[in-house]
Parts: sequence; C-alpha cells; structure tokens
Amino acid sequence: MAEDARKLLELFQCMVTIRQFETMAQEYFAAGEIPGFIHLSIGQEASSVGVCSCLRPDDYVTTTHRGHGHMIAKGADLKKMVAELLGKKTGFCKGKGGSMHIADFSIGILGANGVVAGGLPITAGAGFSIKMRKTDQVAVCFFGDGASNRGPVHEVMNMASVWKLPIIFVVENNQWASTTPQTSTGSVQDLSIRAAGYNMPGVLVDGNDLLAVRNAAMEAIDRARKGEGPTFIENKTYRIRGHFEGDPQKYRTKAEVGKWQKKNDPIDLFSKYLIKNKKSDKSSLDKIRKDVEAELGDAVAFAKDSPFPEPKEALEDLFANSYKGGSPS
Amino acid sequence: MAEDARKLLELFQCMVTIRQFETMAQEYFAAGEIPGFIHLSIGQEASSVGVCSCLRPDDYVTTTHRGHGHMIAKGADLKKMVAELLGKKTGFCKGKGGSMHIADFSIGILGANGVVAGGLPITAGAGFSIKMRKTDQVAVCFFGDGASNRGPVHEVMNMASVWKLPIIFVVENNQWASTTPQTSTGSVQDLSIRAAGYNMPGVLVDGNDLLAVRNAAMEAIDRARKGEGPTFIENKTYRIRGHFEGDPQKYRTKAEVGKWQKKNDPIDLFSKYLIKNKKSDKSSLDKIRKDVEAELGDAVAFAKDSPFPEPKEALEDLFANSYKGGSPS
Amino acid sequence: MSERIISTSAALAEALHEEMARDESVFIIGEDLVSHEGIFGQFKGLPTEFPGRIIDAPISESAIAGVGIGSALTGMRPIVDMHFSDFVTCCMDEICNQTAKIRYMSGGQVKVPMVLWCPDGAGLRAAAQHSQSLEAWFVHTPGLKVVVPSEPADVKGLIKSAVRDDDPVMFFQHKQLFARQGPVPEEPYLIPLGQAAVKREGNDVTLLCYGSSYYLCKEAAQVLVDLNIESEIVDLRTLSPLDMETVAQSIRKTHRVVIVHEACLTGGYGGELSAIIQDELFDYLDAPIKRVAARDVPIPFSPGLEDYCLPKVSDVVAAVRAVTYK
Amino acid sequence: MSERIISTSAALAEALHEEMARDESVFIIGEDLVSHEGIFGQFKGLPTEFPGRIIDAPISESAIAGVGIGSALTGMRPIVDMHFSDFVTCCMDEICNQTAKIRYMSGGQVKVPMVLWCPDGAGLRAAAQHSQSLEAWFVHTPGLKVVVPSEPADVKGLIKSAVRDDDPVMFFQHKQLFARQGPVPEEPYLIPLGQAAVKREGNDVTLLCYGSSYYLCKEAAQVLVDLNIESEIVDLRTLSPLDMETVAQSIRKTHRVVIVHEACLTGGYGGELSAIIQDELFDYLDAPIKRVAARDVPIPFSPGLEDYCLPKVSDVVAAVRAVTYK
Ligand SMILES: Cc1ncc(C[n+]2csc(CCOP(=O)(O)OP(=O)(O)O)c2C)c(N)n1
Ligand SMILES: Cc1ncc(C[n+]2csc(CCOP(=O)(O)OP(=O)(O)O)c2C)c(N)n1
Ligand SMILES: [Mg+2]
Ligand SMILES: [Mg+2]
Repeated sequence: MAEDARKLLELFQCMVTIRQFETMAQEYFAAGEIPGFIHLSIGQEASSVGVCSCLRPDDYVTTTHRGHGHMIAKGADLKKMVAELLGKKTGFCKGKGGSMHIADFSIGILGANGVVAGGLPITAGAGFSIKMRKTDQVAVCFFGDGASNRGPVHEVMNMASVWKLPIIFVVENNQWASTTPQTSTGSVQDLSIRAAGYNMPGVLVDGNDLLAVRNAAMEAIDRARKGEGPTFIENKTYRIRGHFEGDPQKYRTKAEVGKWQKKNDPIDLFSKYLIKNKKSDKSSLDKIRKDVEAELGDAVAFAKDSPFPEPKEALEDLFANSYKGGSPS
Repeated sequence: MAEDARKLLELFQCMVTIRQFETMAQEYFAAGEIPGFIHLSIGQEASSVGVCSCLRPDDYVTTTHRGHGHMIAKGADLKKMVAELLGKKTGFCKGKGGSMHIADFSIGILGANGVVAGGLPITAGAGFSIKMRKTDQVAVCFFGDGASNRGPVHEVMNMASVWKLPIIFVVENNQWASTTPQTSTGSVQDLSIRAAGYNMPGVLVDGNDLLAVRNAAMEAIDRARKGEGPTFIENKTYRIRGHFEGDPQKYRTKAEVGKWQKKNDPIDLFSKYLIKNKKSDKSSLDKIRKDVEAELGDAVAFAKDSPFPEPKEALEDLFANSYKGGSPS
Repeated sequence: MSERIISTSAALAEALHEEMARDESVFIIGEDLVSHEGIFGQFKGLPTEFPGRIIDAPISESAIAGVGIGSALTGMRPIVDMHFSDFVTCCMDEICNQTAKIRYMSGGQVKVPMVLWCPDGAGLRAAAQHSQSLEAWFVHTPGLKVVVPSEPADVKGLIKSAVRDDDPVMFFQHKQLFARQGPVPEEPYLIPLGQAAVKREGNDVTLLCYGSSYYLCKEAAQVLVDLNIESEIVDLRTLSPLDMETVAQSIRKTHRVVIVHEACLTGGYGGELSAIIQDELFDYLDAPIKRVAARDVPIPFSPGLEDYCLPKVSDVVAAVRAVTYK
Repeated sequence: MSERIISTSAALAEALHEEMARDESVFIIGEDLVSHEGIFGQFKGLPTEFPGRIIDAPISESAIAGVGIGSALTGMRPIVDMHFSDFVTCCMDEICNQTAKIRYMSGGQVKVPMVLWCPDGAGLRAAAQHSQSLEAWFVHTPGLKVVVPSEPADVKGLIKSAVRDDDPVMFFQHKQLFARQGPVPEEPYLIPLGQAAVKREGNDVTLLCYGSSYYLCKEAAQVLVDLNIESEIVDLRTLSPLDMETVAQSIRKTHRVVIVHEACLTGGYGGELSAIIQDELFDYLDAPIKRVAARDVPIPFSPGLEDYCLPKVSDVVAAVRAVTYK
C-alpha cells in the first residue's frame, strides 16, 4: 500500500519520539530520578508504531510492562507520561501506577500490566463489550514471547475465535523473556503457528520493518472491524536494552545485541527507506529529531516542576462509590 | 498389531467391568445410596481401557471428575472403589474423597479431580519427576474437550514439549462439556490439531474403537519411554449418560444419544469384532459378563457391610508431620 | 414488608430481571447458564427474556473474569458467574491483581462496575473442591466489596445494589440456601451495601453472622430462649464495607459476642471482626468473643464427616452459654 | 550462636546448599533462576554446584506449581520459586485446591513434601502487583504450613526444616530483607516449624511480629526504652502451626499486646491472632490488643505514597503507648 509522504514522516516522528523518550528514561533512571523498575522497548519501536498508527482513538489497547512505546504510539501526552514515571501528582495515574501500570483510558489504553499476559483477559472483555455494544471498534493486545507460554493466552485466543471478537493479538517476539531465550521455553519458534490451533489467521512479520507491520496490522484490523474475528500477528524483533534497567545481562553476549543494533535498527531502516525512496532527506529527518527533542524537553521540564502527591492521597481513588453504603439509585 | 486372544478377552472383561460398575453406581445413586455427585463414563470405556491397558503398574495416570473407568482400567480394587463412592471407611480415601477425588497412588493413579483440567499440572510434575529420577515410566493425563479450553492445558503441553517429558495427553472428546457442545466453545473441532502448536505429534482416534485407541496409545507410550517426548491423542467418543446423574439434559435430544448408543457402543463393537474374528464366541463372552457380575456383587456387598468413618476421623490425614514443630531431622 | 413468600433463587432471578430490564449494559457471563437457567435455577426466565445477555462461555475462568473486567472498563455492567466459588482460584490474578487494583493503579481514571457472583458453602457432599467459603480472602484484598446475604429479601435488595455499584463486588450465596423461602416484597427496592440488619432483638448476647450462619443463629436463638437467654442477631450482610455502627450499638447493649460463619475458623472473617470489636469496644466486653466456624480441614465427602466439620446450632448454643456463663 | 555475620540471601543459599547436598531429591524450579542465581542472589552458587537441579521454567505458573505437586507426589522434594509472591494468584488452584488438599482428599495415602518459596513485601517502589504480603490467604487454607522468617539465622534453620517437612510449606521472605545481615552459625541446624522466638525480654508489652515487622519492633523497642517501656518481642516465625504457648506465656506476663505486620490491616493475620488471644487470655489483658499494619489500599508507586501506606516504627511506638496508657 502506498503511503503519502506526510503520513510516513508522522510515523518516523512517532518512532523517534519513543526512542528519545526511552533514552531519556534510561538516563533519568540511571540518575536515580525514576523509582522502581522500568523496562524499555528500544529497538521495538516499529511494532508499537506499525500497529497503533492503524488504530482510531476509540480503539482499545492493552499493553505490558514494556509499554511506553504502545502508549506514545496511541497518542499519549508525553508530559503526563514523564510525570508518572517520576511519581508525580500530574502523571497519568497521579503517581500511583508508575511505568508498570501507566494507562490513559481517554485514548483507549486499558493499562500497562505488571503481570505477564495480564492484559489478555482484559482485552477479551474489551472485545466482548465492543460486540455487545455493536460498534466497529477493535481491541489490540500486545504481549511478549515469554507471555505466550501463560495459560490465559490460550483461553483468550480460543474465546476470541469462537465468538469472533474484534481482537488483534500482537506478540512481540523479541526472542528473550528476561534471562531465557524464546527457544528454551517455547515449544515452537514461530508463535504465530499456534493461530491454526484457534482457527484464526496467523501472520509472521519482520517486526523491525515498520511498513510490513503496518500492512499486517491494517489487514487484521480491517477483518476485525468487519466482524470477521481475531488475527494473531507475530512481530519478530529484538530487545536491545536489558530486561529491566540495571539488568546485568549475563545471559547474552554484547555481540548478539550489537548485531541487531547495527543491522536491524527499525528507525535506521525506516530513515534509509525514506531517503532511498525520496520521501524525505537527511536534513528534514534531523529537523524532526530536533523538534521531538524540544517537545520531550518541555515534557521533562513539566514533570520535574510538578509536585509529588501528598502522602495522604494514597487513600484516594480506591472506590468510585463512597465506601459507606455506596449504592447510587 | 496382532493381539493374542487371552489379552483380547482381558480387554473385553475390563470394559465390561467398567460398564457394570457404572451401571451399578447409576442405580445406587438413584436409590440415594451414593451421596454427592457422580459423573459416569458409560460409552467411553474404550478410551479408558485402550490407554490404561498399555501401561505398567508403575506408570502414572491423572484422571478427571469422570474417572471411574480410568481407575478400573489401571487395576483399582473394586471393593475399595464402591466403598469410597458410598463414603465408607474402607474406601480408597476412607470416605474423604468420594467419586470426584478417588485415587489409588499404589497403582499410580494420582487422583480424580473436581477441578476441570486440574490433573494436567500434576501430570507435568509426574513427568518431570520421572525425568529427574531417570526411570522409563510414563505419565498419562486424561481430560475432556471442555477442559481443553483451560489455560493450564496450554502451559503443560508447552512445558512437556520443551522438556520432552514422558507424558501422553489424552483428550476424551465426548462432544459435550456439561450443557455446551464442543463446537460452541472450542475454536477447532479436532483438538489434536493443536499438537502442532506445541511441536508434538497429534493423533485423532475413533475413541470407541478399542484397538485403534490401543495402537495410538502404544505408539505414544513407546515414544515417551524412549525419551522422545509427549504425544497428544484425541479420542473422539460420546457421553451416553447425563453430565452428572440427575442431569435433565435439556441441551440434547434423546435421538442424538440413541444414535451413538445403538451404532457406536464400544463394548458391542468389540464383542462383534471378537466373534467375527473367531477370537471368542457369544457364550464365552456371556460367561465373562457373569464373572464380572459376581465380582462386582462381592465388591458391593463388601462396601455395604463396611462401616462409615467415625465423625472425628474428619480431623485425621491433613498433615503427614505432626502439626506441632513437624520437622523430621 | 409484603408477605409474598418466594425462594432465594426466585428472589435473585426477580432482581436480575429488574436490573437487566432497567439497564441494557447489564449482562451475565459464565459456564452452563442458559440450559439450566443457572445450575440452582437462579437465572430462571432470563435466557428467554434477555437473549444474548446471558452467555455460556468456554471453561476458561481467566478469560471469563477478563470479560468482566474488560467490559466493565468499556461501558458494560457485567455479572460474572463463578459457577462454584471454589473456582475463583482459577482466576485470582484477574480478580485480585487486575479487577481490584486497576482503578487505584490508574489514579481513579476508571470505574469497574462488576459483580463476581459466587455460589459457595458446604453440605451437598460435594467434597473439598466444591464446598469452600472463601470470603475472607477478598476481605483482605483492597479494592473489592464483599457481600454475603442470607434471606431472600436481602438477596434481592443487595444484588440490585451490587449491580448498580460502580466498584467490583464479590457476591457470595450459599448453595444450600437457594431453595430456602422467605418473604420478599414484590416492588423493586435497594438495600445499600454496608448496612447490617438487626434481625432479632435481645439484651443478653450479640450473634454476628452472615449468609448461611444467619439461619444457624436464628435457630439457636429459639433454643436459647428456653435458657432465658435473649440473643440479638445482627446479620452483617456486607463484610466490606462493614457496618461497624450497627455492630457496636448492639454490643454496647449486650456486652457479649458470638461470631458465626461457615468458613473454617483459622484466618476466617471472624478473626478480623473479633479484632476490631475487642479494640474498639474493649471496656464493653464482659466475656471473651467466641467464634463458631468450620473445622480447619478441607470439607470431606462422607456425610458423617462433613457434618462433623460444619458449625451446628448446638455449637452456637454452647458458645453463647460460655460467654453468658450460663 | 557463633558470630559469623552474613546476609539473609547468603543464609538461604547456605541452607539450600546443605539440603541439596544431603538429599538428591531436592530441586528448585521457577523463572529466571539460573542466570541471576536468584533475582535476589538467594541461590548463589547453586546452579554451578547442582547443575540440572535448579531449573528455569517457561512463564507458566500453573505448570510450575504443578511440577511441584506432581513431583512431590512421586518421590521428589521440590522447592517452587514463585518469583514474586504476587504471582501465587496465577496458580491458586494448584496451591489451594490441589497441593493443600490432595493428601486429605485421598485419606492420607500420600505425602506432599514441597516448599512454595515466595519473596513478598513492599518498599521497592514496585507498585501494586509486585509488593503484596499475602500470607493470610494461606493461613486460611487448611493443609498448608506457613513460615515467615525475619533474621538470617531464622531463614537458615527454617528453610531446612521446611525442605525436610513432608507437608506443603508456604515460605515467605521479604524482598527488602535479603541484603540484611546478621549472625548465622556455620554448622547445620534446624529450627522446627511452629516454634516462635522471644527475641527481646520485657515486662510492659508483648510485640507480636513476623518477617519484616520484626525489625520494626526491634527499632521501636529501642525508642520505647526512653519512655521507660520494656517490650518483649515475640517473633512468631511460623504462622501455621502457630506457637501459642510462647505467645501466651509472654502475654500472661505483660498483659498488653501489639501485633505488627506489613500485610494490609483488614483481614490480615493480626485479626486471627488477636481473636485467639482475647479468647484464650481475656482475663490477662489490661488493654485492647492493637494492630499495626499497612493501609487498606493496593501499594502505590510514588515513594511518598508507598511510605505513607506501610507500617512505621513510629506507628508501633504509638500503639504501644496506647496500650500502656503512657
Ligand atoms: C505472571 C508473571 N510471571 C512472571 C513475571 C516476572 N516477569 C516480568 S517480565 C518477564 C519476562 C517477560 O518476557 P516477555 O513476555 O517475552 O516480554 P519482554 O520482557 O520480552 O517484553 C517476567 C518473567 C510477571 N511479571 N508476571
Ligand atoms: C475449573 C472448573 N470450571 C468449571 C467446573 C464445572 N464443571 C465440572 S465438569 C464440567 C464440564 C467438563 O467437560 P469436559 O472437560 O468435556 O469433560 P466431560 O464432563 O465431558 O467428561 C464443568 C464445566 C469445574 N469443575 N472446574
Ligand atoms: Mg520477550
Ligand atoms: Mg466433554
């Protein structure tokens, strides 16, 4: 499918934004300004952008512990994102969630998740509700190769197929689950093979090729909107950073990482494509990078200037209906 | 594979024993002598006998809520079985388990289960322990078509394949899960298709054809003993009785049941085979039926004469090590 | 209260009819609901009156609970039928890590209007995996409300409030009570969550109960009358939020407390209740708080064994005599 | 006690070295154990010393717990690493319906020698799904033993007993304590399950604690000295079986009790403990039993919020002053 140049540059900008956001997060974490744990998706931007750029604002997405890219690609406000990572009152979750539980329901992000595969059952519900409400929304769930070994994945895929729910299952097979290589814990190397066991289409995609991901996503989303049911997309990609920031990474060699970084960086690949096909040129791409830097700079400034929540705010937001006899009539 | 006549008659006798046992259970339940719930496998005897007759006493089996047949086929003592169903002190579980939790660890039956698919994770452990102990035992888990929709099935199949555990997965696809037809809740009609998603052999078998089941089982068991890993066998069969005794069965027609009963009864089919192939004759088969009746009669008499447990025995058997500081040195 | 007498199942079905008619976003999902109209007849008439809004799911508890959360987050009001409360164990992550926490973790961005409906309790000779009373686990899970009604009229008023509540509600009903009958007003009404009911007045002892234990206390109260002991029965109905005012008021009058529940003793809700009471009402107590509950073993199959494990009227009577020194 | 000082992680690793060397049937299974030698360094040296006996599993909690049960039933002594205690929610059926009940349901046919090892607790800014203390759920599950050690020496002696025990043991260790150091005898020794330890003697108040709350009590006791309050610290170490004798002995002396745990207050183990104490020792109590615990919310991410929710030394001091009226 031929994309117009403006759209292509938008996609490029989105990938760059994710990369710069996470590079910033990496530095702030190292500097001790981000508490807890963060998991970066550097090197996997094409998967986030390729899929989410095909979605409407009213479509749903469930993400994972590695979810910054999905949030940004779906259109999340950088200010509130940085603020949440820093635990500030102005963050998406008022500092209650952090990176692992970041969410923006206003754009259909039903939450990152600290539980591996925790998003899949939630997606089943989103898809089911779409069907009940008879809208043409769709629901996407991102999950990892490691997550694919968990039981809920099976239950949700079977259910989605039986009821033809408008769900797109996107496994980001970055070939590692924390310290374990996918091949050591998964009985099949191409997880998309399993789609056949659920009577749904399975698509194996080069997850670092933005346009390939986009094509697969568009087709799947189209099927889902038409009520033809779920699709299982496998984006083969690679995790460049450690599992979490600070991961000693004894389980793999620098060479392995380097190979992917040099030969297979999704942003490099796409910028080469843009230039080669005269969709843009180096200076315009550099300009985009600069603009993103500026925007991110503002977001960081906003977050740093924001106050922390008052300790006692910890007691707020538990229940929607007043704890005592909370039953609206 | 050619079986000698003596063996064939043994198999016949085993199926007849299961049928008569469950017919007895049906009557005793109707008469109010069996408390709680019972689930009968009448019509599925070829699956139990076909598989378990290929096992050694030291092999393991996990069964289900519909497990009488598996127990008997693995060689369980009828006396203790009837006694357990009646809640007697002389039952396998001293009356603590009943039909849904009947077990005989001395013959490798690691338990029936009240939780659908509850046996599969246990089988993973049995298979893993075999591998650790470097014996050539195998572990079989029986489960239903409905159970196949549960997450643990996925986790255990994947794990068994990755580690080449000596496990035989036997799904008894009797086409109904309580009130729901398999096709209404399962995304594929032949569940054995899913084997490919775990990189293990999947075998679809006419589950009412005793020798077909036996052949498939022998091959799978042979693979497992040789350390070549798990196999997924699907025995297509049919549940003749209600899901539980007393089931109103509004969900299916008498005609549907009748068709299977008349055309596809595994015991009829096998006796016809025996006679047609001159392995036996009607009178010898009748004699076997009579012998089984006699044996079952003794078992029932034993159970009825047995005492109920003393109420306070309810407090026994919880812990193996005395509750207070129970730590053997 | 009008004097129409109906069963607990009928009361539940009536309430659900009212709520599903009133609000299109309400639906019920679970296993084997349609054909039996609920294994206890509790959904009688719903499948025909609301086709497509009471759904038979695959045996996939995680996915079923997920349908609850995900649809509650996106505009629906799901009622998730757990089939047997014992099977919450097959979706504890979805219930306790996701449903209970998602509103809080997101800083209050969303509501989770969802009912997890759990038939629980023993007595059916259903043995260890089909007889548990697990409410205490959920009382210890911030983000969940926990309701355990006893009489048919409570069931009707409380399920309607639970369905309308914007937070996740664990709703436990004892399997043995579905056939029990009682007066239920024909007109729609709500009983707010967090409101206990004084169901019998008395000055000598306060009996705290919920669900099936209410009936034990009711019977015990009759027996106790012959011993000249007048018991006050407080049916908690909702465990979280707990109506401590009503509880305290009664105890300030009676100075004596017996707590009764069917869940096994150790770690049961009675412990929490006793701890709050002795802390807040220490000087009012003239005797130790006694707890009557099931034995600390799984529920055994054989009738004699099961009966031995469950709390009995005589246990309640004995506990009351102990705290009243009579 | 010898004065060798080592970390809690080292104490655990040493004990496991001893047990795995002593008994070939002991093995450890969980996620991401080998490369890190345990995410908290708790399995240091084991992968190299016992190759093939510490196993990295797929992310499949039900199957992993199943490997525990099934292998325990067939001759092995598995230690199942839950990675974070929060993930017990992904295998509650395997733990509570299968592991805890199978011996009982089978009429005592089998033993289930299995340890479920669960790193728990908050303070790492890990937020709601990686910070829970869930021991109370398992205390309410007949068939399980529950151990929650505090100091390194307790960890060594108790894990060895847990591994040798023929029943399933839930073994909780607080994530914040792995780096804590303390004296640990070099020679092998066992601490029996079900034995509490009086770790500080005092006549004015009994502080009941376990796991991380022991350290809160220890600090509080120092502060209280300046208020002329001598606290007796009873570290329960094992919650089931509970060592009620030691608890009672102390309370008969002090007449005052404060219970401290990190799990959230409502429905926590403190309720059970308080209920038993007021029942058995009613006449010995000169003040209500106070509980100090986490707030009844999920654990929030932002440091200031999380700290606000967790019990603090000052909370313990305040509770003691309340029960001693000082
Ligand atoms: C149920 C559960 N089990 C284990 C963990 C610990 N854990 C967090 S991320 C992770 C690896 C996930 O790997 P994968 O699904 O491939 O995602 P990736 O990190 O590669 O993006 C593990 C084991 C968890 N959070 N939840
Ligand atoms: C986890 C769980 N969910 C639901 C049930 C209730 N239940 C018992 S048997 C059954 C149907 C099982 O169907 P299938 O697996 O096909 O076995 P079959 O009864 O046909 O032999 C159901 C839903 C249960 N026991 N456990
Ligand atoms: Mg991965
Ligand atoms: Mg079936």
